Parts: sequence; C-alpha cells; structure tokens
Amino acid sequence: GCGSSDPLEEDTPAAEESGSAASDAIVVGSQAYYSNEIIAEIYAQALEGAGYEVERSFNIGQRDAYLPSLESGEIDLFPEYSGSLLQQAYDPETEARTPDDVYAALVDALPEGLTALEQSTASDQDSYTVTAAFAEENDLEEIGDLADVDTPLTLGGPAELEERPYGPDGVKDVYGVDVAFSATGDTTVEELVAGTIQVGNVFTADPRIETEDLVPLDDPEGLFLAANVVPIASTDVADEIAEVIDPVSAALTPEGLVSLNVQSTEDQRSPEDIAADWLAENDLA
Amino acid sequence: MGIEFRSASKSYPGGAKAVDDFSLHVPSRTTTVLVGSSGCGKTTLLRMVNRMVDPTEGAVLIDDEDVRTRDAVQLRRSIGYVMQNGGLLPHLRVVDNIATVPVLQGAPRRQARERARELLEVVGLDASLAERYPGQLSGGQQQRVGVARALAAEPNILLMDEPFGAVDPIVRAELQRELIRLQQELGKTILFVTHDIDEAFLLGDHVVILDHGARVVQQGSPAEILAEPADDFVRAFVGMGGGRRELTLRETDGRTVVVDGSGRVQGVLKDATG
Amino acid sequence: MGIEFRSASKSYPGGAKAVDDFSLHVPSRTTTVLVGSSGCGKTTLLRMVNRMVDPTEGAVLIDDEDVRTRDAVQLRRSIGYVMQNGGLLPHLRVVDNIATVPVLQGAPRRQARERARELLEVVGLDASLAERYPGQLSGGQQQRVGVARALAAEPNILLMDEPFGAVDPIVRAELQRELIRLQQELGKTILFVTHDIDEAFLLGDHVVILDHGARVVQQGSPAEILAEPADDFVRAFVGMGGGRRELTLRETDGRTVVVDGSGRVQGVLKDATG
Amino acid sequence: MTWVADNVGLILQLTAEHLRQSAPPILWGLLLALPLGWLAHRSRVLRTPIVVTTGLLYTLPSLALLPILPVVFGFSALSEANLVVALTIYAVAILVRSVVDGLDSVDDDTRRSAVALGYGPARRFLAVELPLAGPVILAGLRVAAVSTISLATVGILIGVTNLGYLFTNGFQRRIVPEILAGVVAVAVVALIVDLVLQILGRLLMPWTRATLPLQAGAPA
Amino acid sequence: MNLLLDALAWLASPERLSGSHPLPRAFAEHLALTFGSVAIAALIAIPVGWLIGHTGRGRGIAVALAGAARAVPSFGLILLLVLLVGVLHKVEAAVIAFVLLSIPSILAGAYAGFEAIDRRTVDAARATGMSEAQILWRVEARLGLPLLVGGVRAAVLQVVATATLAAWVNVGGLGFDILQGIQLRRFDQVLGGAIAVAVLALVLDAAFALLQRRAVPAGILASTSRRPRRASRTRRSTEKEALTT
Ligand SMILES: Nc1ncnc2c1ncn2[C@@H]1O[C@H](COP(=O)(O)OP(=O)(O)OP(=O)(O)O)[C@@H](O)[C@H]1O
Ligand SMILES: Nc1ncnc2c1ncn2[C@@H]1O[C@H](COP(=O)(O)OP(=O)(O)OP(=O)(O)O)[C@@H](O)[C@H]1O
Ligand SMILES: [Mg+2]
Ligand SMILES: [Mg+2]
Repeated sequence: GCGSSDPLEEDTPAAEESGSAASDAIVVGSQAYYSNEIIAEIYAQALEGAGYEVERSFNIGQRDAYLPSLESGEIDLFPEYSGSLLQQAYDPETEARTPDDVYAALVDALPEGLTALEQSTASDQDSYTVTAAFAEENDLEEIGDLADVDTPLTLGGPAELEERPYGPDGVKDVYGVDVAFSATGDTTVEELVAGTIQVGNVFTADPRIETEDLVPLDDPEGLFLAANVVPIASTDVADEIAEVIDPVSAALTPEGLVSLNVQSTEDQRSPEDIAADWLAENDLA
Repeated sequence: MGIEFRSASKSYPGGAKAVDDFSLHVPSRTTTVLVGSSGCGKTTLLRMVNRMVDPTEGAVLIDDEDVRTRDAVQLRRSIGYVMQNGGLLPHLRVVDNIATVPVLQGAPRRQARERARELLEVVGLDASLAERYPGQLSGGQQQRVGVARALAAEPNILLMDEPFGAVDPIVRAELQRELIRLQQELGKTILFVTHDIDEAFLLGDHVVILDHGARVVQQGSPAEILAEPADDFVRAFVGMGGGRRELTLRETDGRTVVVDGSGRVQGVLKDATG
Repeated sequence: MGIEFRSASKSYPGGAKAVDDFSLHVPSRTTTVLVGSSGCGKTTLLRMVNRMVDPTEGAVLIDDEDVRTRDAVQLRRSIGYVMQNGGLLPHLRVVDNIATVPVLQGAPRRQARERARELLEVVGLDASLAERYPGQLSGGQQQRVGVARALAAEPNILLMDEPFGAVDPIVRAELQRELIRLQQELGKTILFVTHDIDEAFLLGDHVVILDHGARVVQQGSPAEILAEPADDFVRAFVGMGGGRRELTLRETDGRTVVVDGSGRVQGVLKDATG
Repeated sequence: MTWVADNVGLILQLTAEHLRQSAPPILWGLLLALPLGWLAHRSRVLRTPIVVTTGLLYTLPSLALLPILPVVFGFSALSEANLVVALTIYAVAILVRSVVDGLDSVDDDTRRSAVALGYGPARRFLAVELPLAGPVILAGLRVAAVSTISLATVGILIGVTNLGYLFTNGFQRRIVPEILAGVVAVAVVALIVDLVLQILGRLLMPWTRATLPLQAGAPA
Repeated sequence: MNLLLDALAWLASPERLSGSHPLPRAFAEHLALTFGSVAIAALIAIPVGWLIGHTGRGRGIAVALAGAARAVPSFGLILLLVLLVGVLHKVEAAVIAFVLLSIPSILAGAYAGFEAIDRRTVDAARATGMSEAQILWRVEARLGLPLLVGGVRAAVLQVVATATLAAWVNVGGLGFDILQGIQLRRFDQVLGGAIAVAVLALVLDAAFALLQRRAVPAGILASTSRRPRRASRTRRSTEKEALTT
C-alpha cells in the first residue's frame, strides 16, 4: 500500500493548494457547517472584491481535522468561533468566559503561525435549550433551574458532547443537574420538538430557536464560553487581509448572523448569493 | 388401444415446426423406437404423450382418450418416464427417488419404500444401494434407478428418451440387454427415443425413422427396413451409404470374416450356413 | 523414425500408476489407434508425446530424439493436437483459431490468416465460417476447425484425443471418412485415441488395445485382432462377448442378411463370394 | 424542487468531482486485484489467505476506515488520497474475488488446449485466460464501480467534497430536494458508469454473445 | 501498531460496560438492526426471487431494479428518509435503507439458486408428476438453498458494515463509538469501534458460511465428495504440470 501512495498523492488538492498558496492565492476554508460556509464565502467574496485571488476549500469537516492544515499554512483564512476554538484546541482548562476574555485568551494561546483578526459581535455558541412549553411548565430560566425538574431529563447533542467539559458531567458539576445523554447529532432540534429529549445542545444562531419556539437557558455560571465569530488567518497574510476582513467582522451582528442562516435554511439560497447580497447591503462589495 | 398420434404438430414460439403433422399408432405391450438425428423432434413427440408438451394441432390419445382431457399432473404420474441422465433428484436417496410417485399419490412412505427396494432388484441392482444418493452411483446404476422409478407407479406406458445415451458402450450394451429382459417379463407399452440406429434395431419391435419436423421417412420391423430402405436418407442413416451395411465375406487365416463396404472387418462368421 | 515409447511410466501424485511400463513404436506416416476403456491411460500416453505430461520413468522419442531434450513450448507448436470438443479458443474467430500456432511462431498475421482460410477448405468447411466465433459453429464444424488448426503449423505428427467423441453418430461417420481422406492425401504420423472399438478398427492401420495402467493387451491390424482375439478381455471389448461379432447368415425376402449373436440384423450380404 | 433548478450548476460541479474521485479507485482496484487474484488462483497455499484477507477488508466500516487512514498512512487529513485509498481498498476486496472466480471459470479444456498449442505461461495468461475470465471480472467490476460511486459520498465526513455534500448540507438545512438530488445524482452516475462498462464489455468481448441462435436454446 | 494496541486497550477497558452506550448494548442494537432489516428484505426478496427463478420471467426487470437499488447511496437515503418521516421514525428510516441495501443480494441468491439447478432435474420432477408447487418447494427451494443462504450472507455483511452510518441519526449500534471518536479525534476509539464491527461481521460471516455448508443437500455433498473431487484434483495437478513447463 505504501508504495502506491506516491502516485495517488500527486493529484490531491492538498498538494496543489500548497503549491498555489505560494503563488499568492488566499485559501479560505470552512467547516462542514452551512452557517460557517456562508461566513467563509463572505470572506472569500470580500477578498475577491479587494482584488485577491481566492481559493475555496470549504466543508472540510471538524475542527481537529482542519486545524493542522490551518497551522501548516495549507489554509490561510478560516472563520472560527472564539470559545470553541480556545477550549477544544488550545486550552481545555481555560477560565475565560466573556467575549473579551475569551478573545484575549485565544490571541495568547494561538500558535506561532496563526493570527486572530478582530472578532465580530456575532456569536454562535453552544447553549442548553428547551422548548418554550417545557420552560413554562417547569418555570425554567437558567440551566440551574433544571435541577428542580422532577421528571428524568435527557440531554441531546452531537456524539462528542458526552465528553466535552460542558457536557453531562459539566452541567452536573456546575449546576448540579442530572441528565442522561442521547447522541442526537444533526437532529437535536427535531428531537427536542418531538419530546424524545428535554434539553438540547443548540447553537444560538440557529434560526429554529425562533421558528420552533425554543428557549436557550441562561448560563450565569459560565458553563459555556462565549463563541464569537473570529477570523483566524495565517500570520503571513494576516496584516494584509485584515484591511478587508476587519470591516466584515465589524458589520456582522448577532441578528445579522441569524438572518444569514435563515436565508440559507428557509429561503434555501446558495451561500454565494447570500454572501453577495450581504456584502452589497453592508457596502462592503 | 395403445398410444395414438393423430396429425400432431407442434411449433415453438419463434421457431419452425418441431413436429409437423405426425401420425403413428403405438400398439400396447410393444416397443416402438423413434430414431432420427438431433433436433428432428423425437423428444417433442415423446413429451406430447405425458403432456409435458401439448400439440399445437392434432391430438395424442392413450387408449382412445385424448390426453388433453386428463389432468396433466395425474397423467404424468401414471406414465413412466426415463431420461438420458436418469433425471434423478440429487437430494433424495435412491430409495426415495424410486418411491417419488407412489408417495406423491399418497401411498404410505414406509410401504412405498419397501416396494422401491423390491424394484431395485427388478432392475438388477443390489439392495445396499438404496440408501445412497444418486451422486454416489455410476452412470449405469443411475440409469437403472431411473428405470426403477419409472416402474414404481406400475404404469402401462414407459417413455424412454435416449435413456442410455450417456453411459459408456460396455455398460450401454448391458443396459440394453436388461431392458429386453424386463420387457419380456413386464410387457409394457414402450415408446423409446434414440439417435443410435443400432440401438433402435436391437430394441424395437417397430422402428420409426424420422427426419426433421418428425417427418416419418420409414417405419417397420428392423429387418424390413434393412432389407428395403425406403430412400437414400434411410440408406445413409442406417449406414448403407458408407457401405457399412453392405457386407462381403473374406477368408483370413482360415476363418471367414465379414467385411463392410469400406473394407472394415465387422466380425467373424460363426458357421457358414448359407 | 516415428514415435517411440520406451518403458514409459507415469504416476500422478496420490494415485496409482496411470501408465505402467508402456512401450510402443508408432511408425511414420501411419495411423495408430490407442483404444481402451475410460481411465486406462490413453490421454496420459498421448500427452507424453508433446510433453504436457512427462513420464516419471522411461522415455518418449520422436525420430530417435528424447522429447525431454526439447523445449516443451517449441515442441508443442511442432505437433498438431486435436481434443475431444475441438478445444477451440472461444474468444478467437475461427480464422484466428486456425492461425494460432503460425502466429505464435512469428508468422505475419495476414499471411497466417490467408493460410487458415485455405485450411478451412482442406477440412471441408465453407470459407464464410472464417469470421465466426467457435460458439457459432455446430459440434461437427468445431471439430473440423480443430483439425485445421492442428494442421496449420504443418506438423509431421498429429495427436488426436477422442476427437469425434462429442458429435452425433452421423456427423461422426462423416468426420471419420474425412479423416481417412485427409490422411491419404497428407500422410501424417497420427496417434489417435478413442474408446470406440468400431472407430479404432475403421481408422487404424495399427490398433493397440489397452487395459488399466496402459497395459497393452493386444496390438495388430484390425483383421488380426478380430481373427485372433488374444484373450477374453479383448473378446469382450471388441464385442464378441455379447455375440456381436459372431455373425451368421440368414435368408430374408430373398436376400441374405448377416445376423449377430443376439439376433440383431447387422447388414445385407452383397454377393456371397466365399 | 426549485432548489434543484437553482443549483444545477452546483450539482453538475459536484457530479464531476464525484466522478473524478471515484474513477481512480476503480482502476486502482482492478490493477491491484489482477495480480492478487492471479496468485490466489494459481497457488493453493496463497489462495485462502488472499481471499480471506481481502474479504476481511470488505467488513471494515467505511465510517471508521476513512478517518483512520490519514493516521496510519500519514496523509494530510484533508487529502483526497484518504478517500481514494479507502475506496481502492473496498474495490480490491470486491474484485479479487471476481478475478479468482473468473480465472477459475476458464474451461480446463480450453486451458489445456492453449498449452497444447504451445502458448508459454505468460502469453497464455494474457492472451487466453485473462480474456476468457473477462465476463466474470467485468461483472465484479460493475459491482465494484457502483458500490465505489455510492460509497464515495461518505467522503464528505472527512472533508472531501463530492455529491455527499448534498446529503450533509441538505440535512443541516432541512432541504429535502437537496438530499434527494444527491441521492438521485449518485444513483444516475452509478448506473451510467455501469452501463458504460457493460457496453465496453460487449465491445471488448464480442465472442460472449456469439452463439448459435437456436441450437443453443434447445430444451434439455 | 501502537494505534492497534490502543484500540484493543480501548475495547478491553471496563469503561466499555458503562456510559451512555455500553458496548454490549451497542452490539445488541447493531445485531437487531441488521437482522431486522435482513429479515424484512428476505420476506420481500425470497418469494419474488423464487417466482422469477421458477417461471424464468421478470428476470430482466428484477436485475435492473436490483442494480438501481445497489446504486442508491445508503447514507443519503437514511438522511433523506429521516427528514421525510421525522425523527420519531428514524429507526424505521434506517431499516428501510438497509432493507433496500439487502434486497439485491437476497433476490439474486434466490433466483440464482433456482437457475443453478440442472434444468433436467426440474424437468424430471415435472415429468414424474410433481405439481408446480411441489416442484418449487420440494425440489427447487431445497436445491437452491445454498445460493440463497449465500445471498443472505452477503446482505448481512453489507448491512453490518453500513449500519455504522445509522449512528449519524442516533439509531445506536456500533457506529456511535466510531462517530464520537471521529469528532473527538480519538483514534483508538475509532479503530476499536471498527474492530468491533469487523469482528461482528467475521463472526456472522463464519456462521453463515457454516449454514451455507449445511444447506447443501446431503446428496450433493455426497456426490461432490466422491466424484468431482477427483476431477478437481486431476485439474489442479494438470495445471501444475502446465505451470512448470
Ligand atoms: N422449448 C423449445 N423452444 C423452442 N424450440 C424448441 C423447444 N424445444 C425444442 N425446440 C426445437 O424443436 C426441434 C425439435 O426438438 P426436439 O428436442 O424434439 O428434438 P430431438 O429429436 O429430441 O433432438 P435431440 O436428439 O437433440 O434430443 C429442434 O429444432 C429444437 O430446437
Ligand atoms: N492430473 C491427474 N492427477 C491425478 N490422476 C490423474 C490425472 N490425470 C489422470 N489421472 C488418472 O490417471 C488415469 C489415466 O487417466 P487418463 O486421462 O490418461 O485416462 P484415459 O484413458 O484418457 O480416460 P478417458 O477415456 O476417460 O479419457 C486415470 O485413473 C485418471 O484418474
Ligand atoms: Mg431429444
Ligand atoms: Mg482421455
């Protein structure tokens, strides 16, 4: 098998990309998450508008999968979420919780070759969310209120939530809430609505919080870190592209991000169209 | 009485007529042999009798009754059928193969098996073979089991479709002798198909030579046919074309040998009674 | 000259001796037929000649030269081999099948094909068959193509392993006549294998009757063997056991017919020259 | 269905990507399976290990194989090579069997006939056995091609974008037509490739359909 | 090698018996999914396959449909069905996808089993006076069983491997550990989960191989052990001769 890997590797995009990165194209990456892809597309179009040559390397999976490529310079720019990146990649034990603290900690924690550009006010952070009906019935406002619910609770979320610091163990430690866990993956909201789980790990920018009448519970103890949208760039190009990207971050508001998501899921528009319109609306085109 | 073909024809979809207007009377308790080259329609004729094939025109009658008035499955159970390879069911033991039809007809299995064992002897096989599977028998043995199975339901009619075609010449000769013996004992109405003219002449009381479309070229007793071949086709078929049946005598080493038209020695004259 | 077996033996791993101390001289330009029942070692003998089997003891010589001194692949190309089913390569057109060996030997394809077309005629086939695949030929036609292919490299020796075993009797008779004609024209050294004693007597200048382990039971011309069967085995084998070769004469309808031991009519006497 | 109409370009582009990614594993699979199958066919000793090992590969779940490959082979986690290697492994698993069966299916008389004619071993393999094993190998190749194309969609789980993108993206956005388009596009691509292989087989192996029209169809 | 050891350690760890997805339960779920789907597929495919095999009709259509079914990507189909039928029926959605995945192999096994029977055997059965139902049940179904079991075996293997995808929609089974491992970059867990699936597949494969052997009618076994074995030995050694020359 090893002998045959050489010819195979020749035509891999990774090899091409590192070659073309040298030839000045900016490689923009994104997670395999539609909302993240829209932000990445906005970066890409903004850069193109500013005359950069851009290569898109979108939908490249989970953080741990793409981070090495980002650090190695295969990818030049990536829309990230401050708290998630900090906690999952660089400092699981961090005490920072507020947007500014987290951002500061992240800037410190980032390795040599990576630079965090200005963060945006828009955030898409983890939350513990319940249906409005359930919240009303049990008088829920913050996560800690779940401890008083006398029926057994099941927490739904992606498979890895089980092992995260803010997972079932975290909520027990911080709020004294006992929950069972169910790996609901991409169907968390559906299961929440269907009642098979009572608490869901939902991203705060998910438009269905609005449309499905869900309530993210308050997190006074800081179980979750702030997760503001922050562009992570290769240090090589960071200064150069900051001129283009910083205004984008400045223009991206929390409501704006939800609205971008709504355009994707409700209006079923393509990321290109959404990005182009948004840039035009914000006079960034 | 016996089997009667009345202007029977059969066309298969998309093919020419396999059997074209065939008429023949097969008398009870005789052996009639249909002989002809490959594809001339012999099998089709045979199968008309037990309704494995229904004629597209004309009719086949058994004891003056049109077979089409009878239920095909019941009819088949009442007629013995022997195929080229014995046609045994490979997953049943010899004894159960033989007992197939009686069991299908509702006979108690035990009794049917007992009878099957008796039949093994009738066809000249050792009773010890009863518990074997067909795959454990030689070709010749399988053939005998096929005959035994055909006899199991005590049919009046036996249809035999090239039953000895697949066994080697020595075994074949033995099986032929055995069949002659059996027929002398049992006196069934046998309709026998072969493409070997020698076999036809050996076994048949009556021989029917067929050309394509089951056209009857000549019929009669073996001696009649040999003495007066109807035409060149028959002549060629019975081997006279190559001179095989035109024999002369020659003296060799003080014996009289019989030599055919191409100079091949056919045998030795036992005693030269004119 | 010719082919010589010198005390050749062959044991297959795990089996008894397939050929045990076999010696025979096959003279040039004659047809020698090896005849014997199934499994007696005929094929093994034949394959010793073109080194598809190497004897475990003894030797096989062609024109006084041990075949083992020759390169097997080259040797095979120089010897014609005809198998039971023709052994044609199903993925090559008839013309390319015939041209196989010349092409393997480096002849220009075009020229080899031209020669192949000529050979089609030699074996009595229409040139229009050249572009067909073997699957589109009848058994008899395939057999002829097999012969044509064996002739293509102009070999002195032809090995024929039951070449006509798979075709029906009429076609078989035709092929046999054709082979006799061809041999009269070409005068090859033919080693022919069959288990049909009639075929052996028809084709062989010299007939070798074999028992298991390729033991030579008797050899000689057909007439010699018929006149003086060496023992009961030969007698049974040539059919005298069943009385098939013990002929008597009988008058029927003013003709003299020849009848064998079991009462079966063998033919008509042409003129009763003693 | 307006989603489909609005995104024809995307679908076509992903389809092209998909084909580009699936073709090499199919070819590599065949190229690797031929010698392996030949060995297994030829050697009694190697037969069982080869057939069992390749069969075992087939039982590895793709979901697991894909992320493990970069760790084992040291490819970049984003490299398309991961997908290509994984799919090649599955193709080999299917094809080795077919190659063995195909070579086994070559009539022994034909093989002997080739020996008797004076074919040397190598030439016999290439000019006689391989072509005659062709129909069975082709049948395996068709299965391998269809399953490779269908399986390639899992690539999206390790960041290789192809038609599988429509599944995960459509699922996140709850756009049924998007997923449906992906499913249909994959099936259509697979069936077209299957058809192409079938036609190719007919062109390359004309003798397989050359039989006597009636004589062959005579009843038993 | 290290990774493999880690994976084995992961598998052997006592923690596998606790947590939200204990390994034994995952095995049970995986098996239930597999056998449930294959059983449903068998109920559909066997009668249809037998009918095709017995009558010789409809083979073209069946082959085409089975080909199309093979071409449908299971992953996409599961996601599609979950969206369509809703999360409350996600198990059904996954089962439908796996049923579709199983049908082609079982169908092919069913009719190929019939087709592989010597036509003269069926002909003989008919000529001795068996009704069509008797032929189908007493002769064809019996003689076709080994290939049918082979088809079921192939289906089971495919579903076992593919059922890992069901974890994506939270249906359980051994896929969960793999999926979670991927997200957490815990390769010992990913490989451990993969090994668990592979072992399950191998055990099932071996069981079915045994079943397939048992399905061969005694008469066929008896004859193959007597005659053709000699023939095949003959063949092998002739090949060796050819090899050496
Ligand atoms: N089911 C069928 N469909 C189409 N054609 C058929 C069918 N059965 C037989 N035929 C054709 O009918 C003709 C007669 O066939 P039949 O089997 O009766 O010949 P046969 O004399 O028994 O030949 P053989 O000696 O080869 O057994 C042949 O040309 C054959 O091809
Ligand atoms: N490759 C082999 N391995 C083991 N035994 C073999 C092999 N080839 C032949 N034999 C055995 O050697 C004996 C002679 O075989 P051979 O093929 O020469 O017989 P034959 O006279 O040609 O028979 P047939 O008329 O059936 O073709 C047989 O008992 C056969 O089983
Ligand atoms: Mg017939
Ligand atoms: Mg032989």
